[in-house]
Amino acid sequence: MEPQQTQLQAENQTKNISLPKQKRKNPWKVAMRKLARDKAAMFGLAMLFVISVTVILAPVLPLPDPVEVDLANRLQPIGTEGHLLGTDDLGRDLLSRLIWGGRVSIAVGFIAVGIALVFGTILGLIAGYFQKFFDTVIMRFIDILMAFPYVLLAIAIVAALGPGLMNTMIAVSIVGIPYYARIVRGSALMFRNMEFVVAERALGAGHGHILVHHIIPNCLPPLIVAASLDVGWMILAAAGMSFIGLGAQPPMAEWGVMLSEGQQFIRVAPHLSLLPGAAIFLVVLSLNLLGDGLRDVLDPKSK
Amino acid sequence: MTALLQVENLEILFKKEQQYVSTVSGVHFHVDSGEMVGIVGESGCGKSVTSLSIMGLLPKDFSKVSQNTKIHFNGKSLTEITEKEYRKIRGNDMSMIFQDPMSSLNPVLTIGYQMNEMILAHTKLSKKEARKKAINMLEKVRIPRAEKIIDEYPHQLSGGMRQRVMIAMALSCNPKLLIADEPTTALDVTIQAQILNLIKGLQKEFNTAVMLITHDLGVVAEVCDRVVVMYAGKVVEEASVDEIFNAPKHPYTIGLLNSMPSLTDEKDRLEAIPGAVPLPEEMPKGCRFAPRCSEVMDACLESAPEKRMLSSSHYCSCWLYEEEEVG
Amino acid sequence: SSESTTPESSTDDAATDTPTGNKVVVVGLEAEPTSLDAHQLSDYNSSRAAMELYDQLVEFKDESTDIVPGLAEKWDVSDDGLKYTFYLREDVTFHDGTPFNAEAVKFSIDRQIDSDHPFHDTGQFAYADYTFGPVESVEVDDEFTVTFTLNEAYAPFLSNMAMHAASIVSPTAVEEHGADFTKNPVGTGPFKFVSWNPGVEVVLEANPDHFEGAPNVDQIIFKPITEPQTRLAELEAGNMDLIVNVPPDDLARLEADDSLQIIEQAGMHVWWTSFNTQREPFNDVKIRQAINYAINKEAIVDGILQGTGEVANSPVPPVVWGHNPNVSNYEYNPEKAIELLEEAGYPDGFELTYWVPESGSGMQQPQAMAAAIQSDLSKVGIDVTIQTLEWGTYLDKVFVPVEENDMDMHQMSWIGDNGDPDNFLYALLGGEQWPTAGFNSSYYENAEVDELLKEARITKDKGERTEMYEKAQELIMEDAPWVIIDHEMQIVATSKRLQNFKLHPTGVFRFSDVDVQ
Amino acid sequence: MASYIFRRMIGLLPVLFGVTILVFSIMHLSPGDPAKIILGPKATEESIEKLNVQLGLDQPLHVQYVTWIGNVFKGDWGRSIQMKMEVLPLVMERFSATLILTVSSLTIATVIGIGVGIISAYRKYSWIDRSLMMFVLIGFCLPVFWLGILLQIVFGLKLGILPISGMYPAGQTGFNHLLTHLILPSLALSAGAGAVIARMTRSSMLEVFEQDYIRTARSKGIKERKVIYIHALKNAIIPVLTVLGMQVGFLLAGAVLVEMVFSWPGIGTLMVNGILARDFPLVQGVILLVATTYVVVNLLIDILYAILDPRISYS
Amino acid sequence: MEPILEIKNLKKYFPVKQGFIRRASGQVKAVDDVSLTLYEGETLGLVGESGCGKSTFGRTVLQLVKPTSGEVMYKGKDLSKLSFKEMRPYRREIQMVFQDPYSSLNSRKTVRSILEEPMKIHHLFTRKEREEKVDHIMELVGLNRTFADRYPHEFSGGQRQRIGIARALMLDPSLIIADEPVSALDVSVQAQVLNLMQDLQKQLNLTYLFIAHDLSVVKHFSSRVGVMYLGRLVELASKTELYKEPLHPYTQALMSAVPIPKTGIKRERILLTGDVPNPQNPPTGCAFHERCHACMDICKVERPELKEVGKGRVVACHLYK
Ligand SMILES: Nc1ncnc2c1ncn2[C@@H]1O[C@H](COP(=O)(O)OP(=O)(O)OP(=O)(O)O)[C@@H](O)[C@H]1O
Ligand SMILES: Nc1ncnc2c1ncn2[C@@H]1O[C@H](COP(=O)(O)OP(=O)(O)OP(=O)(O)O)[C@@H](O)[C@H]1O
Ligand SMILES: [Mg+2]
Ligand SMILES: [Mg+2]
Repeated sequence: MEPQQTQLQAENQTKNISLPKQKRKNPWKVAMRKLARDKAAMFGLAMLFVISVTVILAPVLPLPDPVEVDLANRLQPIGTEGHLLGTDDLGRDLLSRLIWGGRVSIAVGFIAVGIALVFGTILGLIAGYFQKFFDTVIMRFIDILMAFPYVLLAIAIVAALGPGLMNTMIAVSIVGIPYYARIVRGSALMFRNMEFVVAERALGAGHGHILVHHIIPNCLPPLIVAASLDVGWMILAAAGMSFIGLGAQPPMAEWGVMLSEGQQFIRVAPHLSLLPGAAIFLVVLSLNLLGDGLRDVLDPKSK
Repeated sequence: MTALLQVENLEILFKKEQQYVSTVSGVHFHVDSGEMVGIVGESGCGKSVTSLSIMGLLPKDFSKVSQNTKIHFNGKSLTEITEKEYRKIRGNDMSMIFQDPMSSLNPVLTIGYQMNEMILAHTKLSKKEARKKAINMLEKVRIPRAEKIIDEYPHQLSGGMRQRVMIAMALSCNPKLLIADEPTTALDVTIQAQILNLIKGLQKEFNTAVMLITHDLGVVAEVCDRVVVMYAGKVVEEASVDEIFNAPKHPYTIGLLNSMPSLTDEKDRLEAIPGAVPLPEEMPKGCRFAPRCSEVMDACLESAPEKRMLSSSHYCSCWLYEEEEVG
Repeated sequence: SSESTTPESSTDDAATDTPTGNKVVVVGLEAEPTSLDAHQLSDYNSSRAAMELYDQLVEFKDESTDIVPGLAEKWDVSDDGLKYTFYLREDVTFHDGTPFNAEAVKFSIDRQIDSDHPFHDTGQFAYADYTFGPVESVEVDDEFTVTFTLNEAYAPFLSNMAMHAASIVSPTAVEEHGADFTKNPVGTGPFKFVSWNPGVEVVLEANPDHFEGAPNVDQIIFKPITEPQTRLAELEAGNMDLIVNVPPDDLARLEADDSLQIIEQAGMHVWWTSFNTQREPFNDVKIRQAINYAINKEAIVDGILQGTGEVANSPVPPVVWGHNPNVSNYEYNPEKAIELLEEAGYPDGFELTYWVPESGSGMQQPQAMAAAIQSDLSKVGIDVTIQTLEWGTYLDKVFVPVEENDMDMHQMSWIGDNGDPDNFLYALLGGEQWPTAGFNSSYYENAEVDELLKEARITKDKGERTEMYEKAQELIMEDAPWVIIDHEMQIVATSKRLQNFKLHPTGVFRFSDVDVQ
Repeated sequence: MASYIFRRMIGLLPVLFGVTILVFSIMHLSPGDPAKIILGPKATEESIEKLNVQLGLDQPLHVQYVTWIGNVFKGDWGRSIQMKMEVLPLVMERFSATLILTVSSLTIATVIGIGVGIISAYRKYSWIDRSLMMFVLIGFCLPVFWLGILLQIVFGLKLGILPISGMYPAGQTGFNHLLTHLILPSLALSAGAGAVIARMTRSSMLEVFEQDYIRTARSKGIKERKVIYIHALKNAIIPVLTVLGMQVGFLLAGAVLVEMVFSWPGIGTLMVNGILARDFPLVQGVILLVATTYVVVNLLIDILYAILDPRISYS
Repeated sequence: MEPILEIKNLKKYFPVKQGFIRRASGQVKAVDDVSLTLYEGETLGLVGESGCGKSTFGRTVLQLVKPTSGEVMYKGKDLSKLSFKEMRPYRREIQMVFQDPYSSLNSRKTVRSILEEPMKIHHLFTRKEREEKVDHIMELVGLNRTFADRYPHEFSGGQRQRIGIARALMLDPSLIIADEPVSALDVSVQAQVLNLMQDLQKQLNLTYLFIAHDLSVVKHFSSRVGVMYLGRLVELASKTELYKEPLHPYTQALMSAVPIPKTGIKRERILLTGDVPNPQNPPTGCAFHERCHACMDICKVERPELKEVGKGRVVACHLYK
């Protein structure tokens, strides 16, 4: 026994020399540090931060009332005294509406994605992990949702529940569920057969434990990436609803509504639709940059 | 006579976090016409990147070969020719077989297509003739039903068959040099034996020089004429097969041989080399093997040893043999 | 463009240019017609495309709702007002060559009102009850004489006979096509049906044999273009001769364009916001008046509607006889509103929910107008929550029995059909007309008003009726069951090459006199 | 292969069946009464009731469903409540227009998307890549209805080189007219899908470029063009196909907005108006047709998949 | 020696789905009627070519895949009859070490949480005890305890495999099924890991079922060796006997194919022709007959049963009566 012990120790000591002297890192933190080096992603993050802070601070910013109608001063151009970005067809201050509208639109985007994410993940997990009967039933249901044209699905939902932000949000998030379910199912299918999951089962872990501690955390990265790209899509989809007339309730400012209503003034006052369009673009752009960055850093293959 | 392939002072750098880090450096070796040279070393020691640098296939966006490197092949300086000239050499004068036969063949193209395009690129044969030639080559590597297999897709073949396809393809333009990067690692021993046998036979038949990359010393002993042992991006020893196995000099080579379980001898306990290979960005200052070496001396930690010639065919880079260099 | 002047039958596949000199009018409608069967029309788009295919026994005069002879040369009304006898023209044939006669008239009416009629199930006759409600029977006296018997005296009946539901269709064609008569229409009108390519266009061509003479243009093509900006662009690009529903804010630009002209006509329309007068606190007339004072109607009309409407002073539009020009609407006076609110016991204002459709026939710009009203009311301390509903759902919610109604305030509009004041006052404000019996969705009830309106329905003399209606309007304005905002102007934009085009108060287009350069 | 297709087609039936139940329930359970909408605010109680009987809407829901689905199998898709025509011919006629638009948009989106994706992937991280990706992102962000109107004003009105709306000039037909009328709506519709395809192609190409077989191909000394277009693209296209399948769904749906903007006589406006008017038979018919198209297209894509990727066995 | 594990007629057939409406139409006999006994404290090596069913065998023993039929008697209890829940206590005693040191560790967990997980799953010990235990075992397998808060990707392959072994040791098992634990490692690291496993066996009195495809590794490591071919056990013997005189032609061929890192040895090579047959469609008779140099007529039709040819030595070949 003696010589073996020393041998072991000798190997241990050399281990210390050869092992890189790195600080302990959480893979998420490592990813975040890598992200910090990605200029485009940082730009996206910064822009998102600025936009978020601005819209969050809307109540304390010195802005005119976004719903105050002033028919005498309608359709003022950009740079008008007292209305930095001009006014809309009811004489409401555009800057103020853009900022207040951002609160709504960004919330719609994130919440809709959140709903889709949660339900899609649950469905996908059950289908992918438990397979068999669950898989068949859930995936059929997902197929049905996907085969149902999304605009029509959303219109129908909104028509049924009544127009309004809440329902638009529900509609677009239901539209998003199949995509998340598919992503998660794919990951769950893959991970359930990975050796580390088999190892867990060999250790006696139950399904719940494996799902919560192993499958879900590993499914997250592709989901986060998909979700970051989808927030923009959801805002746009909600805008599409507004175009058909099924979006948010006036006089609430919301970028989609502003864009689609402003579209009617495209000839006389193009800034009415250009500005909310640009705002949506900025958010989508920054989320895309961030999402692309996230994809790179969360991909284990990337360096 | 000059060697068919002469690699001098090869240094390969990889971009890591905006900086180039040298992963392989100061590598010298040569391959003569018709000989089979084994390159051995543990995973990550730079065998593959060395062969890729010879083929000119290193990923361009994040790796490069240093300016001082000289690679002469068949009278040409490969570091100086254009990409177009290189293309003419690749596949024609020198070709390569890769480790994993599944991922190295394009899954969506037929065997025939993948073989033909190479033959067509380098010869003046018509499509029909190229196909004939491909079938001929497949028969040479003893693939049954070659006429049929040629129209099949890689996934329809077993690992051993795929590797034989790779060999047939690599040899179809009668190259002067064949680089085989771990051609049998992914295969079962029984298949490995078939493939090695095949390579050896074909090498004799076509008088091709072969650079056989492997981490299995047993394979080297079976088929090679000469061996180059690499450790952490450096050549530590270079010798004929007999010398390596009967009179290994470098402590790393010795350690490697000792740590192998043997089919012929009975060992109670394996003599493992302690520790692990250092990462490229954390290479020790002196001899790269020093931290794991049982014979480590002060000099080893100070500076890297030079290449010493121990006999006409035996070179070693180790401070132990400082005095022994011959002529 | 030159293309639009060189059309050809749309069934012809070759895209070669056809002979020039054809006079073609291309009309940009807001939406696709849903039917070309006169009896099934229920919206402007369809009736604008379809009505030139048909004639009625009597017709509205150009630019007014006065009645003039049509397919009937003359008519008698019995003294009790229950029997209407029409003497028909004898020189009229349908487009399919079959003769027009009393049988065709009876067929056209019975098809709609008699559920045992063999062709009753060839369509949905939305206006049948409305138009022929009091009709007991239609009798063929001889080949060219037909008598309508009513079950009660109903003064506006003759006006109804000029409405689209009273159009005379070819019985042969209905028999032939059955339910598909809707896309194979045959009438006697100044234009004949050529083709209807759903979603693309409806093509009509001149009927040279029309009893009033052949029209000047050869073809009319109606194209549905949903997007106002697209419609506008098509007009400006010269691809269209006439477009409807011009966005108000683009009017100024169009007016400045030499090649275009704007044609306006006050319509039989009224837009209002309705209180639930049976509900707290709107059962208090002071509250209703206060809200009326608080809303700046001029600003809405000038600002949002850009003059595409005129501020209303009464529920009855000025183009309809019986309109009382002397009543006055509540002027914008927030101070007065606050005073009234205080008097009513709401010095700090209150909260209310305002129901708004997302869009809807005649609703103009419901959401923008709602936002303006909301903003106005907030200035007098009334906190308004807007609830938007999609039109279908909205209608479901508005027209319910009073006990099911939970709306404080909602928007509504009305487009008159027969040009009779009864069609506005009795239908919308009569105490017997509470939903679901009628359309009095403010549940307004005033015994005196009801007396006047009922009396006017059976009075034959137009002068007497006028007086009654004028009195009723005074009472109604005083009670303020509505906030009456405006009467929409019908506005179309046309290219200058289109000549003699005049809008009719009923909103239907007439192309008989139209010519193109 | 044939049995594979047959089996897949059988597999579609439950999906379509589910779609019919879904659309039927959504339509019938949502508030709003077709009779009231058709007859307008001026309708009386009796006439509404009469119409409901005439339309069969007084029956219990399950009876209505069974009747409807039974008739659908018999080829009788009912008569549109709003348009008063038979649903099947009406929807078929209009759907063919949508199909023309969708197919041409898909073609544009695919050609441009894949082209851009390849260039971007090949020149990854270069300024070309970055600007192309930015361009693609803008395409992704532009709402179709807004882009559509912009295109109309610029190309139709200001430059006057392309028709503004519709499928043909008033009163005419012909293939040449169709082509010119198709350009703007197709462009507007293809922007989003093209963007998605470009991004997908790029990332798929990047992944494929890392594969061993690309290195093998290069080691053979063949032309770089062949490496990209044959070895890389043929593999990279496979995941793009999946996206393509999904895009068909988005295009079919997005067509609604484009059709409204361009007065394209497709099912879009028919559909929206149908929903708003609670035109049950029409909406049910349209959705059934669209869903069928979607699943059939995806079946075709699966078959294409099997053709392109020999590893997929369809036994 | 006491038998710790007795496996009787173990079978695992995987259905192969194909055909109309995806009915199971064929099967892969991944493990086909394998019987063997493991004695306490010994190491039984199992070799065979890729796809011959070694891993499936190991997993079936552990009930990670349910056997099609057969018994797995662990200390007298038939594991194959137990439910997922009932199996849990046994999972403490039988552990597994996996082939791939990369995919068998969850890359999102620290070494400490990977090692604590088995105890948490079985609700053992207090927090502090768990930490102590982790430190202890890490030391045992030669990992510096300061590494405990790192993530798997920060370790080399050999170190990861040590983590895998440490995880298997956390619950003081008596039997470890090691599924090719060193195949993915370089020779020098392989030697380290093999030494470690050897030492642990002596210290902790472990029993190993050691799966490998490298004959020299098995020879070095095991006391008895079983050879599998296409789901079946074809030969089982003590190490010394087997390597001195392999009986089955397949074992002979396998052995002669192993390259030996020595020059000047002249060996009689038995070069097998052809590849491993498709397990979905194995040859009739003896599954090896198509590649066998000693193939007889009977081999093509009749499958040879396992026969005892010496004490504790069995072989399935018609050559031996
Ligand atoms: N694509 C790459 N990016 C970054 N570094 C690389 C890349 N390829 C190789 N390297 C570096 O080069 C070194 C040598 O790698 P190489 O693949 O040549 O090793 P090898 O000897 O072939 O090992 P193996 O036996 O595992 O194939 C590695 O340590 C690695 O760090
Ligand atoms: N879950 C499964 N479903 C279907 N077939 C399977 C499954 N797992 C394994 N097989 C099949 O069973 C056979 C034996 O596989 P197994 O993994 O046990 O082989 P192995 O001897 O461990 O091979 P290797 O050396 O490659 O690990 C193979 O043909 C394999 O394809
Ligand atoms: Mg390598
Ligand atoms: Mg295995």
